[in-house]
Amino acid sequence: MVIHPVLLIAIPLLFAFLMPLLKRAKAVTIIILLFNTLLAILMFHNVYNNGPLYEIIAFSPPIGIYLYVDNIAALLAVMINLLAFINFLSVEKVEIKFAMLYLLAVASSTGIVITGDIFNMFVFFEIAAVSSYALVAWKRDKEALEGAIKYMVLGSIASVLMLVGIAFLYSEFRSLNIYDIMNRMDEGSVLILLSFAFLLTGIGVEAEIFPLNGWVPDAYQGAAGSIASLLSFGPSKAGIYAIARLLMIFSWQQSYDLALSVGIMTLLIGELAAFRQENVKRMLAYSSIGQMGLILISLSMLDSTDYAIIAFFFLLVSHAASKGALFLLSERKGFGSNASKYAGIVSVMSLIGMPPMAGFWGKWYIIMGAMQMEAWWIIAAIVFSSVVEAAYFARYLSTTMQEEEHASIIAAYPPAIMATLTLLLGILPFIYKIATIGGVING
Amino acid sequence: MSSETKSIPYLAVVLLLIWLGFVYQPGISMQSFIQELFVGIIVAVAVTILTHRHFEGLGVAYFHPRRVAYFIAFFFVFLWEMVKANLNMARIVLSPELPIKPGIVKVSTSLKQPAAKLFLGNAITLTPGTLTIDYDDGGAYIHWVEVKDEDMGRAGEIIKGRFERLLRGVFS
Amino acid sequence: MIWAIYFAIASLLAIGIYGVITKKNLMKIFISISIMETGVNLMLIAIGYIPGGTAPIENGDFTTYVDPLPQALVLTAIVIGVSVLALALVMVINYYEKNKTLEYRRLMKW
Amino acid sequence: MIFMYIIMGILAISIFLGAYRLLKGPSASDRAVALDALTNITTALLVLIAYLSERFIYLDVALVYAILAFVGVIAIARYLEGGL
Amino acid sequence: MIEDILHYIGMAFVFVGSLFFLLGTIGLIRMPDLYNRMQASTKTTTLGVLSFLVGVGLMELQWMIKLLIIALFVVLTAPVGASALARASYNAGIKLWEKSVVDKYKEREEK
Amino acid sequence: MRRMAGIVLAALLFACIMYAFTFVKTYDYNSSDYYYTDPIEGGKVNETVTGHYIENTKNETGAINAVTAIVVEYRGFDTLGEVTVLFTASTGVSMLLYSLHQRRKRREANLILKEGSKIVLPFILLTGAYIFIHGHLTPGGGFPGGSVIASGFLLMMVAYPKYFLKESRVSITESVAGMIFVLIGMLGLVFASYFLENFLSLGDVGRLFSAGIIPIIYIAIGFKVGAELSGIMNNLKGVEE
Amino acid sequence: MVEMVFAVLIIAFIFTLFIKNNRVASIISLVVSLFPLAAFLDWGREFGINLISIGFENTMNINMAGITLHFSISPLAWFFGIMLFSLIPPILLYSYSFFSKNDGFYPFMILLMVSVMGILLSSDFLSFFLFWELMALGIFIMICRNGDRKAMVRYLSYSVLSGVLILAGIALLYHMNGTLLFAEIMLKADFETMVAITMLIIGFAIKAALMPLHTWVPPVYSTSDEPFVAFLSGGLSKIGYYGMLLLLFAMPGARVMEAYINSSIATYLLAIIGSLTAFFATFLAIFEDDLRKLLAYSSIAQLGYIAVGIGTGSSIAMAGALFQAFNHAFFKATLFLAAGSVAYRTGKWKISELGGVAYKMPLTFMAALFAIFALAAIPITSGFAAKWLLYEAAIERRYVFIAPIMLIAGVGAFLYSFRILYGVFLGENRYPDIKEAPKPMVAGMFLLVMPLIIFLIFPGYMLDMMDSFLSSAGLATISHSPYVIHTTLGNYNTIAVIVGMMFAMIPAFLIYVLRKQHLVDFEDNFIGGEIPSLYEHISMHAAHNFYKPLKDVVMPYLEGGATSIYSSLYKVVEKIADGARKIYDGVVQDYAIYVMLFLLIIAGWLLW
Ligand code: NA
Ligand code: NA
Repeated sequence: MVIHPVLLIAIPLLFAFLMPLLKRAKAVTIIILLFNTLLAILMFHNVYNNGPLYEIIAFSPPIGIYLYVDNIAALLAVMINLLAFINFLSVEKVEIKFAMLYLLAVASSTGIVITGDIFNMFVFFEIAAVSSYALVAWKRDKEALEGAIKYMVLGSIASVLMLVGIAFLYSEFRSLNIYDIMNRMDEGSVLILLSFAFLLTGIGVEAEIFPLNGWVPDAYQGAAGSIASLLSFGPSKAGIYAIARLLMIFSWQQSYDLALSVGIMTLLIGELAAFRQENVKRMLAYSSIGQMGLILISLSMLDSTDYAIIAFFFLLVSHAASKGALFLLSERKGFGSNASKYAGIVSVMSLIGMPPMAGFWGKWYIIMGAMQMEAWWIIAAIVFSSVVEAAYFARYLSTTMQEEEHASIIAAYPPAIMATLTLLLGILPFIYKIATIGGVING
Repeated sequence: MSSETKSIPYLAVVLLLIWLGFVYQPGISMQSFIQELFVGIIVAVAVTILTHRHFEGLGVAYFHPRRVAYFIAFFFVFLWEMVKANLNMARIVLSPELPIKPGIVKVSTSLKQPAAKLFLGNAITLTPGTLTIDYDDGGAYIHWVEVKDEDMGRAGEIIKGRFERLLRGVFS
Repeated sequence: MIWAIYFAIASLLAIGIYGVITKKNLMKIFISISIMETGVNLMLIAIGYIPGGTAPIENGDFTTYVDPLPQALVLTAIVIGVSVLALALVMVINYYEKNKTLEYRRLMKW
Repeated sequence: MIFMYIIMGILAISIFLGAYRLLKGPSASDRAVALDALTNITTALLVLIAYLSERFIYLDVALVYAILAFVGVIAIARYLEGGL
Repeated sequence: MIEDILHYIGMAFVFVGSLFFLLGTIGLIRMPDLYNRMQASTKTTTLGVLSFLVGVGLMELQWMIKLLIIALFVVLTAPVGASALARASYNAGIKLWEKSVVDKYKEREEK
Repeated sequence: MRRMAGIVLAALLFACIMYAFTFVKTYDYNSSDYYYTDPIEGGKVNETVTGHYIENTKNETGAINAVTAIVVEYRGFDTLGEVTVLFTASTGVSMLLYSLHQRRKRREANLILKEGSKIVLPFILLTGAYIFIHGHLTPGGGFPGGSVIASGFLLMMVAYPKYFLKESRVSITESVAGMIFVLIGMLGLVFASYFLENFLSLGDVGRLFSAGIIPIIYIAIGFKVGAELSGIMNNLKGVEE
Repeated sequence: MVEMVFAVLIIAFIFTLFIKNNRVASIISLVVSLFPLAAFLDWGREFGINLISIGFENTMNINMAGITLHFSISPLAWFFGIMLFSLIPPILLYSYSFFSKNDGFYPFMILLMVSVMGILLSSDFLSFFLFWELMALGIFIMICRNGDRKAMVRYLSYSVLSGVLILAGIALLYHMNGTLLFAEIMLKADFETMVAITMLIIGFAIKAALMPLHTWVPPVYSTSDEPFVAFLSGGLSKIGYYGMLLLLFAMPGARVMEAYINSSIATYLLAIIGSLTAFFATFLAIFEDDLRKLLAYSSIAQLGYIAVGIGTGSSIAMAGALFQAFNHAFFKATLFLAAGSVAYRTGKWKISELGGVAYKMPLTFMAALFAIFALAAIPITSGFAAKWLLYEAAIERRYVFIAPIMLIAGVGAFLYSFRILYGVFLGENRYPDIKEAPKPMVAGMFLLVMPLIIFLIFPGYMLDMMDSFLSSAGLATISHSPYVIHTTLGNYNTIAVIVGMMFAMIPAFLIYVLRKQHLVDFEDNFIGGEIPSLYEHISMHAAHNFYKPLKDVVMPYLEGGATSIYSSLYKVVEKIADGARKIYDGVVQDYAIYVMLFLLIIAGWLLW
């Protein structure tokens, strides 16, 4: 069966354009997201069995643009669309414009992940950013506006920096295709080094890495729960994947060292900032920053150990699903129903890294990798941050467990489904197979 | 069908002519021209449909040779006045003592149609030394670099010159 | 000549970032960002410039064209910049409605 | 060719003078007036560039520029008098 | 032959046009108040554009039609812009030069 | 303090950019330094990307304007994204202004402006249409064309305090134009093999009816951009009472 | 068959999640809890103890693509399995009356059973860790049920610290050995192994509540449900020691370890820490007014003895440690359940508010009395046998520091036991209207007392149960008959001890019979010349400020203990955290500055 990854982007765009005519925003969006999820799963199946998938758009690369889907990209596409689908179920009153922006954010996040062209990636970043700005401001109150404006200022600076990076890169290679550039990359000339710096800074803002993430707490605090959730599994994850691609292009030891130190800083500062935070969404936002640091650490080990990619996958997926659930829950003061309690505890446990949730495998493989690299400070940082994480999440659970604010069924179940996903990712056998790119892990 | 409504086809025709002016380019082939003409008709009609309602009430009537003749006369008179006045302005600007005596005067007009008022006002504006600021029911307020007369009637004579008469011919 | 343009580019970027950092008025911040965007668009054009080249529109006589790709990119970048600016404007209007000021103030406490 | 340099020189001086008023003001209206004058000069400059590069199609640029400049000046004017 | 003559006439037009620009911008600097500056600049530069466009059209005859269209547009819009700007400035509170002799518009405002 | 930081950082950025420019090499698109490698097949190819555009635009896309060919064909996907950014912003604008009911008094314009804009409007719209219809032949295209059209409506909105566009019409235009863009892309998938591939005949290069899907897409973009920008302005102006 | 037990438990877990009725859930879980017990009893034949014969398989492998989890029974696991799984049915029986509705207690008890069984059966580190953390999760959810912030925060922080340390230790061992199977890991006496072992032991010590890692215990024990605390204190806390024993004595390379143990200060350190834990926790217990916190400190103290045994490392010590573990499991569970019964009827936890409960709840009192005797190691109980072995081991090794400290702690245990006995059950009869606890609760408590009695009379059976572990660990077994334990320092003869100590029962009996004479005047209730103030006059209670003079002497030294060290550490972390939080000052211009700084710094660094 022929899979066209481009449909993952084209279909949501088409229906986002058509939404004002179709009117039935909720039904249409749900159907599209479901369709996309299924398509992504098929695509993953295809990629898994037959190797990376190329889709040429209009002209073969690097003359034209193409989409390049490997294992992880396919998985991310599945993740983004599936979570977007589940998350959307929790939105009770869907306005047409909301649905449009939502679809655009999802499609562009998918686009960032699967495109093989650096400028095309930039364009998708802009769609993701602009739709996120609008979505963050959705509540239209003071907090929402402030968050959105901060996001917007930093996002716009980021896009300028990204473009400067692309310009330098282009002037050096006269090509925009990521894999063409990668093939021709050798020693870093001044322009290439600067291009890396600019691209990393630009994408880093979207990927929420320290110290580029000033917008994160405010935007997450201002946004509605479902939007914060979307941001945490959509654009930000696509951003961190873009950084992974960046490290693949500029794969010098220097870049990995940089990623490692930035990752550790992000981890520690995010967790510490969350530690003293009373506002739930803000705390979750800081915690997201910390998790992003962890993911970045896993990326920094890509070159040194086979575990890194597995750790990356698990951390990414587990954080996406569990943080999504927690942001949805953050709309209410307390858990109220059992489903929500379950969702809350499972998600928190996954973030802290307790087995059998998916988050555990992330920490497991990252520690394994660190051992292999004999990088003790990574382990020290993880130990410290885990304890801090546990402390504030326990505090969080202790307040939310007590409050009995009941939600409608629509709002109660999506987080539970996400939590189940986290759990299933941790315990279902086939997941390991997917994640294990090379060889048997356990003796 | 009022005379106003009759002007609608003329709008389309004028637009088509402008279109042809746009698409004409050095060495254009016949086939290309036919294609352009075809598309031009569509565009002109579409734009006319979109904008004709703004033309109703403007006072632009259909093309009568007399009106066209008046318009051409107006145009050349206007050009002449413009060049003349510009030279005058050059004199003022370049003379060291800056011989000006500015002020805002009011000028009445017998023109009724908005389009006629517009053309009058524009003509006045474009002839340097005078600048139409506003219209009200009684007439136009004009900023004048060298106020030669503050009286409404006499100032009007100086400023409007031959424009008003010619425009009355165009818009009658 | 090209160095004058380079100078302009670097200046635009520097002025823009200076504005973002020092201005308190939100509108000015976004205008500063627009200035940066202008700088980077100019940069793309400058990088695509080939001495003696003209617009890459075929007309038979010329043999040297400038690099068309950056121009296409700039087109995209301009539209994106305009879009973001429009949205920013609306945000600022909303901000003004809510806070009755254009001065950026920190509202959220930590 | 010398002729063209002269023309360009005159235009440059004009633009310089206009820019001076644009920057100096003192009122917003002064700046708007300076801008209006500058757009006229720029339109001419675009036509000149088209002529110098012998590209007929560049004239479209001047056309579009003239339109956008006009609308821009009107918008500024209306903003100044509180008509927006 | 005729083309050459037209070419030189065109050059003259272009030259005159650019002189008008210069004139206009000098007026912009020299004139004492906004309204007088407008008098000097807007319209002189408009005439400058017209002259310039016609001049280029004479130098490159095949371009004439499009240039005339542009010129038509400029002629139509420049006074509108000037008028709008003048009134806006007046409404925005820009005073006439203190040596102005009369202000009928103000009297109308006071009515 | 912040001012100091601003100066220092701006100066450093300036220095950084200027330093970078000293390394920018003059580009020669025939030089083998810039020969690309095929990302799918692998291996070096004996041409540069730019060289390919310059050499083949006409026979591959039917467009004279290489920029247009890149914008609509070679990198049409970017353009779809670009249109989407604008669309997203316009959606965001209308969403955010939905709650703001500005009923402040606006000063009427003078007669000259009012009547003048009525007369200029058709001319501007015509120009806009000309620009986006001839995108493959001239430096114009969907974006400038659309902007010109929007500027026409902006003129009316500015001249008349009570002039509003009908929200529904704007939105339908946007939707249909966007749909056409995506559907043409998909038809490429159906009738040829790639998304956005030119599945129509290229025709006689240089004529209006040539370059296959390029003018169609550019017209769609023109409408879309025009509608979106007009819609943004309409929304910025306030809500129709 | 192992699969079946797991399957039954998991099905029961899911099933009980959805049952609201307490009694049904209780019965289901009670029945289900017999399965693992039966399995463990059955596996006794592997180690020479034929109790029942069903024929359970005792190995299992779970294959998940790329990863295999290995399970099999080992002598050590068997011992702990018998101990833990015989605790559970009585506790569940008790719960039948204790709870009024099923709001999560039963399913998570079953989940804890799953995790315990998984931990005990796992024979590779991955499965060990998975189930270890499942246990941590189960405990956390149990704590969540009551939602006490302090308990949750402390428990989860410690638990995660423990988990991550263990994880790191495992990863290090894996890194050095290339395998996770217990049977294939060779422990070497090199630096990295020591680091790994240290990390693992710290991780285990947190669960075992060794000082100074014990501070999570008091809030957790004092705020959770009694049946759960009974299992937590009696059962789950031993899993930490299971881990230590597994690591130090049950892995290949244990010879190396043994040599290491005999020479190095590291394990001696464990013994010292254990004895200090016993010492300090005992004092904390003496002065504690909250019954549950008293029991919590008591647990910490008693668990310290086990650490002494492991740290000492000789076979007698090991036997003593295991014996102590077994005893503690049952008497502490009984005490928590008894405390639960008292609170069930009176609603009070403060010793100063309780008194005379024994008169209306004689059966509860009987059970508690026996448990208290075991706790205080009064020689007529099995508790004495265990401690005797430990003293002997310490003396044999000439641990001149540890032995006296343990003795002092033993006296201390007697002191706080007396407070429970006197303050709660005897003394002024403050609750004349209460009834005896419901029958299932009483039955549960008595079932828990049973093993204490059995091993009082037949300590040899206990040693039988340990023999295979001791020999598999390369330690000499201890020669014994059912009644007599032969050691180098002498013989321990139960019959003689019991007969001899029968006389000690007489005073206790007298206290009970002559209770009315014990309604003392408050003037009589001071020791050491402390003059009670006028306020104390009003609410004077026989057990109020019982050991005040002692407290005044000791407390100043205790106050600078672990808790305050942690709280100052916590303050430091808080300061740093505030610093981190201040980076996000909410000013967008500052954020822009950060972005530019980042850009320029990395650009500079890259270009350098
Ligand atoms: Na103008
Ligand atoms: Na174009």
